[in-house]
Amino acid sequence: MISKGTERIRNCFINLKRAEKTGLITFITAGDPTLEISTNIFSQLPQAGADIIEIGMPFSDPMADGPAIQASSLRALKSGTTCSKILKMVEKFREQDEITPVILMGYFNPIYTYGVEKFVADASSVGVDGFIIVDLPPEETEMRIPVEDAGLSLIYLTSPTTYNKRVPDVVRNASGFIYHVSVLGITGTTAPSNKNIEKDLNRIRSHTDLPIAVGFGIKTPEQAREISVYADAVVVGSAFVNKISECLDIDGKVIDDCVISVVDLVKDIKCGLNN
Amino acid sequence: MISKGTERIRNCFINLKRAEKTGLITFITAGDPTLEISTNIFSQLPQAGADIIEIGMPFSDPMADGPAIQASSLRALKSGTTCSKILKMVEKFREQDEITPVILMGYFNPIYTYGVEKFVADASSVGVDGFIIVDLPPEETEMRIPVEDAGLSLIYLTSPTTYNKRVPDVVRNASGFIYHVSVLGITGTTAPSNKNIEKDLNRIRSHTDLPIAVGFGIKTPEQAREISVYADAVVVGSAFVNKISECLDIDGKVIDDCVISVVDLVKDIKCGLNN
Amino acid sequence: MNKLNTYKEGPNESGHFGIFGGRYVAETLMPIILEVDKAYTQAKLDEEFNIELEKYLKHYVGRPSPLYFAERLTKKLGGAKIYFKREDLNHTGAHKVNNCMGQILLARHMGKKRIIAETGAGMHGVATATVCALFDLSCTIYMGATDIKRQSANVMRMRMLGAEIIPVTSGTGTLKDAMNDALRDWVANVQNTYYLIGTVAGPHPYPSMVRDFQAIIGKETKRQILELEGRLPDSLVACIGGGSNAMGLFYPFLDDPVKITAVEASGKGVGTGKHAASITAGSPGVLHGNRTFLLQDDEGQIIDAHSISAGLDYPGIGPEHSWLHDVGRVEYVAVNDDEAVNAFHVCARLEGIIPALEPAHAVAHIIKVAGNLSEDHLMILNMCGRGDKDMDTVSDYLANINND
Amino acid sequence: MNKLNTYKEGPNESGHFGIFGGRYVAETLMPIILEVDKAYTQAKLDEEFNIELEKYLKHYVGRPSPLYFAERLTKKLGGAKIYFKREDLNHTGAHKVNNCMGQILLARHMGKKRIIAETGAGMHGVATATVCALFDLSCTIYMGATDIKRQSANVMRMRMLGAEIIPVTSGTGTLKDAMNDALRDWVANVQNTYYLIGTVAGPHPYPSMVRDFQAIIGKETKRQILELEGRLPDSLVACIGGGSNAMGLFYPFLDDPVKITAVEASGKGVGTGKHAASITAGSPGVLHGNRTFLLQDDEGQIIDAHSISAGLDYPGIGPEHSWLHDVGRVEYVAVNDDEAVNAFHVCARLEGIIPALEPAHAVAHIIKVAGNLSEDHLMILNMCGRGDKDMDTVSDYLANINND
Ligand SMILES: Cc1ncc(COP(=O)(O)O)c(C=O)c1O
Ligand SMILES: Cc1ncc(COP(=O)(O)O)c(C=O)c1O
Repeated sequence: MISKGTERIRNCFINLKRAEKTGLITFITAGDPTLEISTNIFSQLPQAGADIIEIGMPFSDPMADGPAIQASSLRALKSGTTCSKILKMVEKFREQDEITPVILMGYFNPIYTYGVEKFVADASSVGVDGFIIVDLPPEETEMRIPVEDAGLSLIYLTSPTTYNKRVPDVVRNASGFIYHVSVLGITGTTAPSNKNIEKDLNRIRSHTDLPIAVGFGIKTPEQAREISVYADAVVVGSAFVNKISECLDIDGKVIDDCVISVVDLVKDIKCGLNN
Repeated sequence: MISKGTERIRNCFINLKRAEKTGLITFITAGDPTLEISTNIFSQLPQAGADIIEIGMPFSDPMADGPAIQASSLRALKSGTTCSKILKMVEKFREQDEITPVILMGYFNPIYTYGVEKFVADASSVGVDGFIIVDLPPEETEMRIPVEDAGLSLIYLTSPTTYNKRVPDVVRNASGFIYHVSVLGITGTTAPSNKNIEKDLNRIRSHTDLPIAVGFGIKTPEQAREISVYADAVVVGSAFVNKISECLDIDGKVIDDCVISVVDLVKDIKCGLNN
Repeated sequence: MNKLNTYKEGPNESGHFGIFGGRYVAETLMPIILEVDKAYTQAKLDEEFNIELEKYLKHYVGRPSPLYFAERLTKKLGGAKIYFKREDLNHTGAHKVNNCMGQILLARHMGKKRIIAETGAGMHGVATATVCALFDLSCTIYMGATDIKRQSANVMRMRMLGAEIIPVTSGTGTLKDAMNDALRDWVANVQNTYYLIGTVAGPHPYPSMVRDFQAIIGKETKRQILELEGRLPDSLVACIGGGSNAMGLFYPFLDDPVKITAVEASGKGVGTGKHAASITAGSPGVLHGNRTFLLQDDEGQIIDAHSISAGLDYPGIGPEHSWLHDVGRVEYVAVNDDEAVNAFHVCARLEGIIPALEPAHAVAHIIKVAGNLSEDHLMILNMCGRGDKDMDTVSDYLANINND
Repeated sequence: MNKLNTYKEGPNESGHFGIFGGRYVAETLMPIILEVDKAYTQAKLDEEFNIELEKYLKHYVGRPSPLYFAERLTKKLGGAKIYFKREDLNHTGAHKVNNCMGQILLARHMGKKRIIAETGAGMHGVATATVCALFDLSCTIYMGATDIKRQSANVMRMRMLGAEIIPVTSGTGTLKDAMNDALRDWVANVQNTYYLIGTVAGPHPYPSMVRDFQAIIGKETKRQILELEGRLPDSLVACIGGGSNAMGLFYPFLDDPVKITAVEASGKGVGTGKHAASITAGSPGVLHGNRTFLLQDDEGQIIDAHSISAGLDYPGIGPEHSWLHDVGRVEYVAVNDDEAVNAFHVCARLEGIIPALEPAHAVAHIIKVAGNLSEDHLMILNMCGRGDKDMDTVSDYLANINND
C-alpha cells in the first residue's frame, strides 16, 4: 500500500537521506495566476525536481509575507481560488502522483471558517499530507488533535528568535519535519546568513530528530547549495512566485508561459542542490 | 478785526440763523487724491456753497469710517499727506478766505504724535478754528484745555446711543457746535431716519444752546433738505469722497476733473438745502 | 444568557476571553510577545512603574479629564441626562495617549529603542510619536495611504514630532493594511523594536494590557459621577473601532448595574457591504493575532471595511468585545456615516465641542435613544477625541452631498 | 526706576495705567463701554457669577491645566529647571477660552444676543465661536484675509461651530485690520451686540477685565509650583501678542520677587521693519481704544506688523504691559521668526509637545537664557497654545527656506 500523510513525508526524507541528498520543497500559491495554470505547474514540479510540494492557500491579509507573495495571494483570490478548489487541485495531482508529499501552507482564518475538523478530513481524503499554518504557533492547539487523528503532519516553524528553552515546546508535537525560518523578516526579502543557520539548526537538532527544512529568502541555486550543507531540505517560494509575475503584464494578463518559467527555475535550483 | 476760532464758528451760525438757513458742512480728506487737487477743491468750496469746511486728516486705521473714507484716507497717505502739510494747506486757504470756518477732523494718534500743545498752537496760527477728534470722547480730556486756551473749538459728537443722562457730560465742555452722528454705524453707509433725528435733537437741545450739525449718511440734496428741518447744519462727506474716487482709475490715477465733480455736487446739495 | 458573577476576570492565562483572543502570530514573534506579556505582568504590580505612569498622566497628559454635563444636548433631546467624559482634552486630543504612555514606559523597561505603530485616524500615531519624542525613541508609523490623505493634519503632526510615516498601499490603504505592515516590520526588526498597538486587539497580552491602560477613563468616571450625582450612571455609550476607548470606559463598570452600549460604524449602511460593523454584521475569525468578530466572506477572506471615520474603519474588533457580546453583557449597535456627520454638527453647534468623527458615532446613538429615557436616567458618553483632524473629511463629505 | 509698593492696583477709575490705557473710542461706543464696565464691576463681586464661571472652567475648559516639568528641555539646556504651564490642554487649545468664558457669561448677563470678535491666529475666534455655540448666541468673527489663509484649520473649526467669518482685506489683512472692522461692526450694531475682545487691549475695562479672566493661569501656577517645589519660581516667561496670556500668568506674581520676561515677535528682525515688537521698537500712541506702545511712523500712522505667528502679528500691545515696561517691572525682549520656528521643533522633538508658534517665541527665549542659569533656578513658561493650527505655516516656512 502507498503511504500517506506523515508517513509519506517520513518516507520522502528517508529516501533523501539514503541518497545523501538535500530535498527541495517548492512553494507556489494555488490559483496564481489561474487555477488552471497553477494546476499545470504543480503537475510538473516533481519531474522538475521538487521533493515536496507546498501549496500556498491565499489569504487576504498575509501578514508574514513580503510583497511577492502578497501580490501572488491577491492574484489567486482574484482568480477565484477557494479552499475547496485547492483540495480539488490536490485530488487531481494525486491521480498522477502518489509519492510526492503535498503540504498546504497558509493562514488560519480560511481554515477556521471552513471548519477545522471538516477541512482536515477533506484534505486528508484528497491526499494532502500536512499543513503549515503561519499564524498558528504551538500555543494555539486547535488543529493539532484533528491533524494527528487524521495521520497527517502539522508542521511547526522555528525561527532565530526561538530561544533554547522554547525549542522543546515547539518541537514537542511537531511531525513530518521542522520548518526553520532562516531570517528575521517576511518572505522574499533578506538573504539568510549561513553562520546563523548552522548555529540555529544545531540548537534545534539537539531537541528533535525530525528533519529540518530551511526556508525564507532562498532564491538562487547557489544559496540553495550553501544551505543544503546544514538542512535536510530547502524551501524556495518567492523566487517561483516572481517567475510567475514576470510572465504577466501590468493588468495581470498572462503574456508568457508561466509553467516553463517556473519549471526551468526548479530545475536550476535542483541542479544547484545536487552539485 | 476778523474773528477766528470759536468766534468765527459762532458768527457763521449767527449769520445762518439770521438768514434762516441751514448750513452746509463739507468734509473732504486732505491730500485726496493729491495735495494739490484737494487744495484746489477747498479753495472753491465756499463759493460753491460750503458754510463750514471740514478737512479730514488721514489716518491709517480709520475705525469709525466706512469703505469710502477708508479708501480716501489711504489715497491721501499714499500722496504723502502729513499734519504739517495739512496745516500749510489751511494757511493757504486763509490767504483767500477769512470767513469760512475750517475744522480739522481726524483720529487722535497723529495729533498725539505731533504733540498736542504744539499741534493746537500751529493749527491756531494758520487759521484752523476747531477740531473733531473721532476717538476722543469727553472722558479723554487731554486736548480740551489747550484748545480752549487757544480760543478754538473742540467739537464733541453725540449719537443715538448718547442716553439722556449722558448728554450733559458730553455738551458741558463743547464749543462751536455739536456734531450729531445721525445713525448707528460708520460713515457713508446707512441713511438716517428723520424721526429719530428729530427725537435725538430735541433731547440734546434741552441740554445745550449750541448749534447742532447732523452728519453721517447724508448723500443727496433731498436728504439734506429733509434734515435741514431739524438741524442747524448738515455734514456731507462720503458723497464728495465718492465723487473723487469716481474721477480715478483703478490704480488711483486721475482721469477726470475731481474739482468740478465735487464742486457740482456741493452746489446741488446747497440747492437742495435752500429750497 | 446566564449572568456571570464577574465580567472582569478575562482573559485566561493563554489570553482567551471565552473562544476569543489568543495569540495567532508567526513563531518569530512568539518570543517577543511572551516577553511583552512577562514585562507587563511585572510592571502591573510594580509600584514604581505605576507611580511614574500616574505622574505622566497627571502632568503631561492632563488627567483627570473632566466629566461634563452636556446641558444643551440634554435639553434638546429631552430625556436622559447626558454627561461627556472629556478625553478630547487629553494632550494630543484623544484617549489614545493613555495607552501610549503606559506602553512606552513598558518599552523603556524592556530596553527597546525603536517603536513602531499602526494608525488609522492618526490619533494613535500622533500619541505614539509624542511619547517617542518625550522619551527619545525612534518612531515609525504605518498608515494607510487613504488615511494619510483624509487625516493629513495628523500626518504633519507626526512628522513634526520626528516620526517616520510609512504609507501603506495594500488593500484599501486603511487601518487593517497598516497593521499588516506593522506586523511585517516587527517580524524583521523584532530584536530592537517594540510594537505599540493602539487598540484592544492584537495577540495577548495587548487586548488586556491596552484595556488596563485605558481603564483610567472608567475609574475616573466612576469617581466623578459619584461626586457629581451621588450614584452610578444608568448607562454608558462609546464608539468602537478596535474598542479601546469603549473598554477603557466600560471595564470598571462591567460588574455594576449599568447598561452598556457600544457603537460600531455602519458606514454607508450594513446592507451595502460598505461598513465597519464587525459585531453587527460579522462573524468570528482570526486576524492580527486574535480570534474575534470580523468582516469576512464565506471563505474567511477579510472584507475591507468602510467608515467615514478613519479610526473606526477596521474590519475587526477587540476580542474582549466579542466575548462581551457573546455573553450578552454589552449591547452592540451601529450608526452610519450620515448619522455620524449629523451628530458631529449637532454636538459642535449645541455644545461648542467639535467631536472626532469616531465619538460622533456615539453621539449619534445618543441622539436616537436619549429622548425616550426618563430625565433621571444618567447617561455617560465617552468623548474620546476632538474633531480637529476631521475638518477636511467633513467638508468634503458635505461638498459631495451638495453635489449629489 | 523706583520700586512701587504694588504693581497690581491699576488701572485707575478712568482706565489708565500711568499714561497708558484709557477709552479712546467714538461717542457711539462710549455708552456701551460704560455699560460693560458697570456690568463687569458688578459681576466681579457677584458670587453666583464666579461660581458659574468656575464650574465651566473646570468641567468644560478642563481646568486646572497641568504645570509640567519639561525634563528633557531642562537637561538639553543645562541650566534652569523649566516648567510649562499647559494652557495648550484647554478646550479649544489655547488660553483664549479662559477669557471667552468669562466674557460670554457677562454678555449673557447684559442680555446681548449677538457676539462679535476679531481674531488673528484663530484661537480667539475658535474660543469665541465655541462659547457662542454653548450659549446659543449669534457669532460673527472678523479675521484678516492673510490670516484666513495661514490659519485655515481654525477657520473650518469656527464654521463648524456655527460662526460667520468675515474676511478683512484692508491693511495687511491681519489682526489690526480685523479689529478695525470689528469696531466698525460694533458701532453699527451696538444695541444687540457684545464685542468680545480677545486680548488685554481695547478701551477700558477690556484690558483689566481680560487680565482678570486670564489671571486664573497665574493663580493656578502659584498654587502648583508651591505644591511641586515648595517655593515661588525664580522667573516667568510668556509670549506677547496683545499680551493676555502673559498678563494672565504674570499678574498674580507682580508683587513677588520673581523675574518676569515677556517675549515679543521680532519677525524678520527689528532692523528690517518687518516685525511686531511694539515695546522693543515702538513708541506710545493711541489705537483701538487705548494709549500704548505702537509700531508707527513719525506721523503717527500705524505700521503693519509682521510675524510668522498670526497671534503675535499686531502692531500694539496691551496698555498694562506698556506701563509695566515703563516702571521697569517686566522685561520685554524679542525673538525672530527663525528662532521661533527652531524652538517649535526643539519643543516638539524633545517634549512631544507641538507648541503654537506664539509660545514657541517664549520657548526660543528660554533656549537662549536657560543654560546660563543655575540648576536651582525655577523657570515657568506659559505654554499658551498648541501648534495644530500652525502645521501649514511651518511646512511652508521650511519649504521656502529650502528653496532659498
Ligand atoms: C478619537 C478616536 N476615537 C476612537 C478611535 C477608535 O479606536 P478605539 O475603538 O480603540 O477607541 C480612534 C482611533 O483612531 C480615535 O482616534
Ligand atoms: C496660542 C496663542 N498664544 C498667544 C497669542 C497672543 O495673544 P496674547 O498675547 O493676548 O496672549 C495668541 C493669539 O491668537 C494665541 O493664539
